[in-house]
Amino acid sequence: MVFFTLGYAVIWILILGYTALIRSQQSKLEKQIVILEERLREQERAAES
Amino acid sequence: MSDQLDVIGVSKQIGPKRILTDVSFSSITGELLVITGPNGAGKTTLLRLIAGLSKKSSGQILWNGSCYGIDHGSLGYLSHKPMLYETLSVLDNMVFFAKMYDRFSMESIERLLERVGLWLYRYEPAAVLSRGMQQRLALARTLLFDPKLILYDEPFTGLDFNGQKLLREVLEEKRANSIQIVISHELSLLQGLPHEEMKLLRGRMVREGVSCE
Amino acid sequence: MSNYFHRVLLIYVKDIKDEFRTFDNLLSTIIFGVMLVFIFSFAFQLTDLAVDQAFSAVLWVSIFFSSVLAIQRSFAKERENNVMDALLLASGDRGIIFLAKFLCNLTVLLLFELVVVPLLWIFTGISALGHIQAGLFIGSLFLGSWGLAAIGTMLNGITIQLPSARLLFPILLFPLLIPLLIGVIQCTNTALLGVSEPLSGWVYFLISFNILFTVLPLVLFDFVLEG
Amino acid sequence: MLEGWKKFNFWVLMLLVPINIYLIFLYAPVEKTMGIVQKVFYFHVASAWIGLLAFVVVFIASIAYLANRKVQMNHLALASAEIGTLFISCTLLTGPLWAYPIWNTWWTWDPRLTTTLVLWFMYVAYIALQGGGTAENRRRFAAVYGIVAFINVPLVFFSARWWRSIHPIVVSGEGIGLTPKMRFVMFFSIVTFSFLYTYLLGLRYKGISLAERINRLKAELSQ
Repeated sequence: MVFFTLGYAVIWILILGYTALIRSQQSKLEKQIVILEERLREQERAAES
Repeated sequence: MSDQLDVIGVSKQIGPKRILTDVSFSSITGELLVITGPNGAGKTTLLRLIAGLSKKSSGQILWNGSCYGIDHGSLGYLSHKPMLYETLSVLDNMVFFAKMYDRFSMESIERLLERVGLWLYRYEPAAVLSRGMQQRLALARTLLFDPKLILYDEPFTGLDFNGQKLLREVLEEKRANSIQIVISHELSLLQGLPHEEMKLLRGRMVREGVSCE
Repeated sequence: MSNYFHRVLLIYVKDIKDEFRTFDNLLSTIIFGVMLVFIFSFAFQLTDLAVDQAFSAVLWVSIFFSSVLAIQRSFAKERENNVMDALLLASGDRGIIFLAKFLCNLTVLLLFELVVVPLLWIFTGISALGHIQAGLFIGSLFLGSWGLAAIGTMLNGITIQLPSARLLFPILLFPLLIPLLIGVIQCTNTALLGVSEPLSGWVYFLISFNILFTVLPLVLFDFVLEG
Repeated sequence: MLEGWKKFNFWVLMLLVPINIYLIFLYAPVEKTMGIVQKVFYFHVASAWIGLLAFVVVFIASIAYLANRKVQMNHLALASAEIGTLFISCTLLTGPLWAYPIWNTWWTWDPRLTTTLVLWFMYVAYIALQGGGTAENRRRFAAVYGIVAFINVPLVFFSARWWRSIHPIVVSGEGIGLTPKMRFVMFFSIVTFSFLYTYLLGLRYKGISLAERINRLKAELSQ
């Protein structure tokens, strides 16, 4: 029983942990993209004026 | 006998960066084409594409109407980096490359080394030579055979006064039966040599076919 | 075609000459191998393990680890001074460079074994000298070195162009060598202990493995040295 | 299209995973000799299969990348390699947990175990080769390695099996008599894990593409 529980725990910890990790990573990246795009727009505006 | 090099709509992209965009030009035997432009304009990349050392993303590079890779067979390349085996002696470097090009003859190697002024240094390993001497040795290697297409990437860099004079002689002499493409920002050194000029800016051609005396 | 192999030979001869010119490198590889062999045999002695049985394992582990040192230098000469470009232009085919480097590495490995194997023999004091199958023993050394040199040369062509070459090379190399390790240890062990097992199968397996992993890198080397 | 597929995939998973768990815990019979521990087996084998499938994807995407040099193919290969490592890790960790109470050993050099471990090493090497870098040559090298490593997998398996057939195996991996019910649950687990794989693949692929886009934006900004 111990090994059985351990076996399932390992699988779910790994899979859910990985999913959570890449999801959080992704939202971070999305935020960064928004900022970068804004900076790019600003740069273009500065170049025009 | 006249050969023709056609570069048609060549682009090169590395990752997110566009190095070259839609570059086109043609050249025939007898021409000396000078490519100018600021650092990072893609000049070296263009030369490496023509040499087949690097792969283009799109477009065509044709020699007498057909594609070729690195197996061009009659292509000379002189870079500002001497590209020599540092542990091998001057003579061994020459002998090795002469054999690779299937043009091995001790007399012609002697003649070439005499010409670039390195015959007396023939047993020195290339590593101990000065920058200018290494560059002269690289020039001698280019002259080992008769390339129909010669590419020069900032060839004047590192050359002393005599070396520069020598290179100008070579440029003049090779005009008869080869296409020559030179990257250089020291246009003053090319004075007196009739040439075409082409300017690259951020990977695009901005000016082409200006003849200069 | 003869021109193709002529160029392979030219580069090979140049590299071998260079290997001897910078003899200290070859020497330190050999010394490293001798050291490994010594440590292994000694450790086995200390634990009173049967050395006869362990001989081939010790031998091949030592060769695998030392080969990392030997092979890792194969493209160093070309890298130092951008000579690779000049060599590429002169040879006109990337496969030529692969074959030449592969042959050079194979030669170096065989030279290395020439020193290390007799030493290991002495250290372990292996008793089964009577019924050793010499042909099979030498053949297995050759086959193992062949596969090692072929895969190693290709991977070194990759890692030499990356900043973390030294760490990456063994990580990439060893997983690919597992089938070779299994086969070669079988062969060496049988050659030594003279067990009359159907062994020719392993020899054929090693030969096919080696041919596959010589042809495959030859095809893929264009992508490795694209620049 | 991709977003729609991802949503669909997510809800399919939401449906399949509870059913799968129900099937494993309540529907599948308890194995007589091994007891309840045997139930780890359903996910253990399923993740091993997905690990291998992921490597097939790496292989195909690597060939596609070398042929047409689309970065997307490289992203796909890298995403697949990462998720493959995840599943192979699951297999490698649950394997001993299952083997110990049954065989009284954590590890045996069974061909399948050996191959799985070597596969894991090759995945790790592949990811290390990419190194998180976006340099073009790293992509090319990783593709070359992906191809060579995949071709190596059957060689590892057959050589390990061949070696084992000469040296008799102490503990055999065979001998799990699957009843039809068990077989059905097994099949269902593999289907569920396939959906899990495609879902994670989509997620990771998007993450890698976003990182690439950030690089592109930064390059534009610095120009």
